[in-house]
Amino acid sequence: MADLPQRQTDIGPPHYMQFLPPVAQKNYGQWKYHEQLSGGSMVHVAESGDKLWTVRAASPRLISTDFIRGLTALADKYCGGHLRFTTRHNVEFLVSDESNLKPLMDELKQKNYMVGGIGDGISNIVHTQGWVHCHSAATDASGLVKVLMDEFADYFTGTKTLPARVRFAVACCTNMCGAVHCSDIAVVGIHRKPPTIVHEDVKRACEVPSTIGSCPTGAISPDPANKSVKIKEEKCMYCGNCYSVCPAMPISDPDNDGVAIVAGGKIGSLRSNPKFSKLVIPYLPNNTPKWPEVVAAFRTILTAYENGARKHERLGEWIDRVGWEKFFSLTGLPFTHQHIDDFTIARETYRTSAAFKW
Amino acid sequence: MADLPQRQTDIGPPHYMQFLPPVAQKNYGQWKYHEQLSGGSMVHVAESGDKLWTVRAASPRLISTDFIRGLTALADKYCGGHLRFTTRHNVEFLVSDESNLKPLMDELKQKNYMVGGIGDGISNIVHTQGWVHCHSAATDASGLVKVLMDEFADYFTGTKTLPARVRFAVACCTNMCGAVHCSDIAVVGIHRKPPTIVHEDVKRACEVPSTIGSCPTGAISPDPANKSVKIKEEKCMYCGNCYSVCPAMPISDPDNDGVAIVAGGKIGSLRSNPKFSKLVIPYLPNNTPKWPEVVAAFRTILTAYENGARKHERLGEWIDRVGWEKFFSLTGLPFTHQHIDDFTIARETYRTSAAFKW
Amino acid sequence: MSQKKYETPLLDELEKGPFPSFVTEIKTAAAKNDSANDLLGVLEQCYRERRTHWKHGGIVGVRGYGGGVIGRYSDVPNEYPGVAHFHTVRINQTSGFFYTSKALNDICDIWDKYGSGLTNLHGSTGDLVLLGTKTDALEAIFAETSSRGWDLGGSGSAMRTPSCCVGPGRCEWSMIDTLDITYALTQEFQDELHRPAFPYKFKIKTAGCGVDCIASVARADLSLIGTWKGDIQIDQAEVKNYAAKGMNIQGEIIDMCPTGCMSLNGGEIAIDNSNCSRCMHCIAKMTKALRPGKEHGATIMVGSKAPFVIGALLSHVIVPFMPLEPPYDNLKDLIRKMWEWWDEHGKNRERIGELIVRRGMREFLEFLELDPIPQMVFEPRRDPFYFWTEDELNK
Amino acid sequence: MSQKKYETPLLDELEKGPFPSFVTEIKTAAAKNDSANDLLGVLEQCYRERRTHWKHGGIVGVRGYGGGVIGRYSDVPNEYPGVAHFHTVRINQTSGFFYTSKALNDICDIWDKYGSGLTNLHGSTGDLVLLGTKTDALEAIFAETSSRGWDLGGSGSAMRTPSCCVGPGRCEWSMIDTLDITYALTQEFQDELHRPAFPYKFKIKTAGCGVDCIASVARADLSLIGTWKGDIQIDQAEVKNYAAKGMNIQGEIIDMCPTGCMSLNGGEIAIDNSNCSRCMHCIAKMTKALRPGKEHGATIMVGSKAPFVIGALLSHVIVPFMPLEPPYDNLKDLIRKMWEWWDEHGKNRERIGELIVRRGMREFLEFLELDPIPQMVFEPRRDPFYFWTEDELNK
Ligand code: SRM
Ligand code: SRM
Ligand code: SRM
Ligand code: SRM
Ligand code: SF4
Ligand code: SF4
Ligand code: SF4
Ligand code: SF4
Ligand code: SF4
Ligand code: SF4
Ligand code: SF4
Ligand code: SF4
Repeated sequence: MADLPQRQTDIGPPHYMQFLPPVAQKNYGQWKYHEQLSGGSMVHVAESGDKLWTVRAASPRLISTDFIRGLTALADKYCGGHLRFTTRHNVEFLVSDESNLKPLMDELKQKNYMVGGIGDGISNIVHTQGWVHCHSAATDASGLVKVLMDEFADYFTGTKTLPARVRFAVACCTNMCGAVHCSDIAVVGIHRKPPTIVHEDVKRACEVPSTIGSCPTGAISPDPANKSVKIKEEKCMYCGNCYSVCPAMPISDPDNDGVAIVAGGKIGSLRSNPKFSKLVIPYLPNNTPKWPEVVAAFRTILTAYENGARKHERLGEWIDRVGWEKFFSLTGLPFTHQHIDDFTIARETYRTSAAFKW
Repeated sequence: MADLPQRQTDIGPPHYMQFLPPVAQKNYGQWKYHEQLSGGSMVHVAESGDKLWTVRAASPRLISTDFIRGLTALADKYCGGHLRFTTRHNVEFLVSDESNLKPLMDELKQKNYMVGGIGDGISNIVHTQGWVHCHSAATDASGLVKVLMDEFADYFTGTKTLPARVRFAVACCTNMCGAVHCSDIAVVGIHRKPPTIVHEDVKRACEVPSTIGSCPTGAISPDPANKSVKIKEEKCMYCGNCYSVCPAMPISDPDNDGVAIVAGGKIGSLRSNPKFSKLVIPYLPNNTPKWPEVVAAFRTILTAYENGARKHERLGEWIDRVGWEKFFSLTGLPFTHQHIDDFTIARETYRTSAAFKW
Repeated sequence: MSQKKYETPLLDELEKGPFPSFVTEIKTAAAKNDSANDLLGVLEQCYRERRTHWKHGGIVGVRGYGGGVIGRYSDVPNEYPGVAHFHTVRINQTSGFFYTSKALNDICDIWDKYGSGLTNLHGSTGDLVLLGTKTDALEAIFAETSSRGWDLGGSGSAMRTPSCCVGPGRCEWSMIDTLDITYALTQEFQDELHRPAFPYKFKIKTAGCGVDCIASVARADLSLIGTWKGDIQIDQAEVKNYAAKGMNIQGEIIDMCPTGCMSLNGGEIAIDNSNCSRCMHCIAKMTKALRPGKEHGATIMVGSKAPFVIGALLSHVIVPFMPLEPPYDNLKDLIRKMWEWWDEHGKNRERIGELIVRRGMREFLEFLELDPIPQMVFEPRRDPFYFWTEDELNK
Repeated sequence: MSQKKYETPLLDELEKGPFPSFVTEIKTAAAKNDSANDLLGVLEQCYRERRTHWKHGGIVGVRGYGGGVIGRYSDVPNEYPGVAHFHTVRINQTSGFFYTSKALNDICDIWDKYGSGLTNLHGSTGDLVLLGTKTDALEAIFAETSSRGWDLGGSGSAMRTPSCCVGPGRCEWSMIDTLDITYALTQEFQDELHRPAFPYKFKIKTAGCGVDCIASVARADLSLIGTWKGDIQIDQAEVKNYAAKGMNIQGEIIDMCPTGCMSLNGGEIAIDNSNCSRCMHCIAKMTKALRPGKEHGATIMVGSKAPFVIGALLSHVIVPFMPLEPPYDNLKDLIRKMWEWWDEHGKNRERIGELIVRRGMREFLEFLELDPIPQMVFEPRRDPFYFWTEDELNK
């Protein structure tokens, strides 16, 4: 490796300013308003009157260098080489010259890019590694994203709209790298059996105190005889956190792993405070490659929302307005023991009021 | 005691029906509506058209047999001997004959009874024993009730009204026998120093495991040397529960005992769910006999409510609408570390939103 | 009776002002009773020193009962011998606190004879509290009262004296017979009331509707709250009357309906009953125009209590709707089962609400054979951590 | 290159449909890269068996750094030797994810040479993720990227790569310079980013306004959210334009304002700014007519994270308003102090939000020398259990 260039350390990322299109550099922080032009395009207008057009297209996030080169070629052709990615993994072409807008969109269409993701619909899905790269995964992420985005493509492209944004997320285990906990509708991979303990490996590979400390329910205790740990199985709710900390406690079990669906979360402070997502379906199987049950569940929830919500009302706001009891009756989703919280703030979820709907 | 009548056991209370006025027996469960006639009188009208008038008067609850005989004499004179007490310790004269209504009210007035407590004002105060009868008391109850009801008498009699009912309560220690935890405004007696441990007495009088178990913060541990317990003082928040369980741990300290003021609770399900009261003033001294600081604090809170609330809006509903940050600025009450929860559900009270008022 | 004469400058301040004075009451009793007189003395001292002068109660009571009397001793018995013992006797009040003059006078007579002449009408659990007597008077008091048809209330780790709102006795909204339910439960569970055998206290309060004038949702281990099924009954003529009399129906009623299920069209109220949460606001404010639907029953809630040890709790729904007709066997069975579970798992001084929080609702519901339904919670759990049984996995 | 040819009937299903296919991407990379090809193989097996085939990562990295690379090994290395090692390299993305074609093409060239040719744009923390390489390629990748001006992002118990919304780069509502703050903090804390020395990870996300397009409030130990003081600026002519274009201003804006502080009078909007909570709803929906007030700064919030161990947390307010101007010393000092407290008290694998919950907000605020104010909580505590210091008692 003698021909390698001189490494540098602690330089941090390159300065952002050089990547902004000139019009954005000039009007930096001086934007006045924007207008949505279509499901996948918008224009931002500066105080100066200057304009910057954005065309957004879907990316599966897990992309090849060829895919990237395809994007940069388009950026070179229409955007002076300027493009960005969004916080939801979409790509945005930053167009400074209006005359490039239509040709860009035409070429995107012709090349089968999926243009959209702007406005009140369904944008790309925040997600995670899954079976592509993570040892912890109870499900795959990319596959779920693919089947969900296919199903709801019309809401991405703008062919159909919704009362407000509906944000999906997927996390392949309860570590929740895909920010499921505040999403309108989301999937999270779960296990349903306690881990097995490979005692010889615990001895070798695991630090006993942090393994014990990792268990949210205190199910793990030392097993001095084996120089290992033991699990009180009736206290284990299969979260897999011990496995994160101690590789000698594998928990994966294809027949019982699967996903849960949560819903009703949001992030922004508009109208109502940020909200956690809540459990709506405790388990659906990993029915690969297309998770039809998951797709159907999303459809059910989305349809109920679409029919019930007022304009600008996020999914969780709609549910809060009509009540969770109504959500379950409108969607027909079964309510089970798993729905009733028994974790740290459980009692705050108990219905301490006689006012509820039948 | 040979001349005592034959005792009976497990007979339970006398049957209620015999105590109801005949018109209430006849129209039992067949009431149609009621009308408030004044701050202290109302009429209930049955489906049959029959009417039952009620005149309500204040009682200090801690009353002598002579006081009771005074009431029964009036009931005999105007109500065929029928009277009742309310869940807030007021007395109600149950008038079946309209012609008795005015004479009764006149006589009550002439005898200086305080008639009122009906409608949107301040009714009597749910309260407790205090120094009159309880070993646990960090303050007195009857005295606080007296000075508060004197101060707000006009809101009892109906001379003044409020946007909605405002319910006061007083509890002389954190056992909270006076149901402070869901009151519009309430007082609760508190300590501010850890208990002392009288080791010899612990040995004799206390069960160590339940003493340890009584501590909400886990501050107590065994002290085997002394056959007693010890307290980790920095974990003690002076609740006195250990003293309830173990008399050998006295906690009373006149210079540091006093009261806290809580507000914003409610019980009924009307409009909004039942709500807990929240801490608004962490400490006021036991400035006997008149607790002027407490009275002033109630006045401050009540005035802010009166000025700010909409009709039918309870104090806690008003606060929830304007926000607690606004409550503190409107009342000018200081906000301290004590206000920020650090107990079991603390984190649910943290403001997890950037939307708040300056 | 030659009494010590106490100067009470501090307490005297509390005889001024419009509200009837407890000090005056103590003085009234003191005029004929040494105990009451010594109470005055010790109370003045308490006000002076800003601290209590009572000691922890010892266990005192009447033969065959484990509760009903709160033992209380002074820590300065030599100075105030009249309150050296100063126990309270809890008399089980009547349902809805209805009395006749005769009944109360009887009790006054007994109490003047054997006690301090001071009472609380009522204790905050609901008992008729006779305040201050000596250990050796207890049997006499019990004989006198019980022979006249009265019994003791609860104390200690027992069922406590149940209480209720005025209900059908005088209220148009009562959808259950609060007075009768309270009476029936009290009678049914006499043993549980009088002989403490539970992990801790157990309180029952019954409210005829969600207005909850007995504070059941906040102060009872078992809260029974009347409610209805079916449509709210509307008398449109009366709606118009309210408007004619100046009520701002839109602002006061429609806009304050928490579910937004009401509307006002041409002066008439329309209600989307499927979205009504039966909060009672509109009915309470327009009693002549609106009445609950016709099918009546109760929402059964459990677990409220004061803050110790894990923080105050409100009761939560476990049965959204239970028809309640005499002899209330459905309710009694449910209560017995609750107790069975609590008895088995509850630690000493652990209320049932705390036990449910500790062990989770699932076990409790399964024991009661109640299916989980969304009405039991405000919202489902947030964190995806939960249990599965072998059964659930295999199906 | 003579590759093993994998049959992927299950994955092939995921090449159908309108959304771009990650399977197609893997296949594209596989055409020229053995690792990508073996990834295809093992992934098909995962889909067949419905389980992962990765093992816990060992510690791998580049010289002098403690993070930035996630080690990953296959549990079936013999069948898929190309993914026996399959580490990811986290490249610190640019502020706001702005790139030029040239910059990205450079990275692609390097990655084609040393890695699988597969990437994630971006990881959900924000890094530009290069997906799949071998241990012995790491130094080369680092030399190639760093010499071109790129650096690694964070992993392990370190500050993680900060990220932000597009902010002033393209958004009219950004009240802080999200891009610059993110850049400045990343530069300032290079050591904390590259050499894990904290109890656990620490994430920073900066949003220009309460809309929070970077999900800062939910996914960052430190959430910086732009906001304003002063009155919302109203352009009444534009208000009328919105109405003219058919917007139902009353229903969509006024009635949806959570504080009820807006009104519409004669087609003009009036706002009682003292009651506005700056939620951003009206401004976002009427961008031409309404603009934030003129004094800008950030609300500083701490503590959000995923569910382990005590349940998911959202960030909570600790400084309601902090002006943020370069060089951001006020913010940097605050961050350092936070870390100091967390370092001192945090257990292994305890996030700062969990530590605050465990030890209570008081200690944290006192350490930061922040006075308690009501804006820090939704509501004050309910149970009257709290501490006093000697100081407080004596005054
Ligand atoms: C590009 C992006 C920022 C970035 O730095 O990458 C962005 C850009 C804009 N957002 Fe956003 N938001 C972006 C992620 C988010 C997120 C974060 C997320 O989804 O994880 C949120 C929070 C969602 C939540 O609350 O759960 C978000 C909630 C909003 C909202 C609030 C919607 C609501 O009413 O609740 C607005 C305001 C609106 O549209 O009225 C908004 C508005 C906007 C505006 C109009 C701001 C502006 O004036 O430029 C931008 C274009 C809107 C659009 O996409 O329709 N953006 N926006 C992100 C695009 C992601 C994507 O590819 O879809
Ligand atoms: C007599 C009593 C029941 C009893 O069995 O003793 C009673 C009786 C009535 N209540 Fe009550 N309430 C009584 C305690 C309560 C309580 C319990 C408490 O205060 O601890 C509450 C719950 C308070 C709370 O939510 O914190 C209570 C909340 C109400 C309300 C709801 C007010 C609201 O809008 O939030 C109404 C309905 C109304 O007035 O619109 C109501 C209405 C009524 C009506 C009108 C019911 C009726 O049609 O007969 C009765 C006369 C009203 C009045 O006093 O103005 N009553 N009422 C209690 C009188 C106590 C007293 O002496 O003041
Ligand atoms: C007399 C009464 C207060 C009053 O002046 O009205 C009262 C008085 C006492 N209560 Fe109470 N409680 C009384 C109603 C309540 C209530 C209100 C209610 O029942 O609606 C509560 C709150 C609701 C609840 O049960 O949680 C209440 C919660 C407590 C507690 C806390 C229990 C808990 O689980 O947190 C204790 C402590 C204990 O049990 O050791 C307690 C203990 C006590 C003791 C026995 C003191 C002790 O620690 O041993 C007090 C005896 C005082 C005395 O010397 O007379 N008292 N107690 C009330 C009973 C009268 C009656 O029978 O009608
Ligand atoms: C790559 C990435 C997912 C993705 O596909 O985008 C990821 C991948 C992993 N995360 Fe994550 N996390 C990623 C963003 C997140 C996020 C989201 C965020 O940062 O906004 C979260 C939730 C927010 C949070 O921090 O709480 C997240 C919460 C976790 C947790 C739980 C931490 C906790 O305190 O509860 C773990 C467990 C751990 O730290 O051991 C974890 C652990 C992991 C590990 C290292 C697995 C492990 O247990 O060792 C994963 C490595 C997968 C792999 O082989 O590549 N990851 N992780 C994201 C980082 C890419 C990047 O640098 O841009
Ligand atoms: S969510 Fe779990 S399985 Fe998925 S990438 Fe994160 S740690 Fe791995
Ligand atoms: S899987 Fe979760 S609950 Fe079960 S033992 Fe491991 S850490 Fe504990
Ligand atoms: S609140 Fe405390 S001091 Fe007052 S009566 Fe109850 S136990 Fe005694
Ligand atoms: S006073 Fe309360 S906190 Fe202090 S030791 Fe006793 S029980 Fe524990
Ligand atoms: S709770 Fe309901 S039924 Fe009972 S008195 Fe109050 S309003 Fe009437
Ligand atoms: S009872 Fe309550 S929810 Fe039902 S219509 Fe009336 S106000 Fe609305
Ligand atoms: S968070 Fe606010 S400033 Fe940042 S992109 Fe979103 S709307 Fe614009
Ligand atoms: S920012 Fe929110 S609170 Fe303020 S006026 Fe607009 S909608 Fe109302």
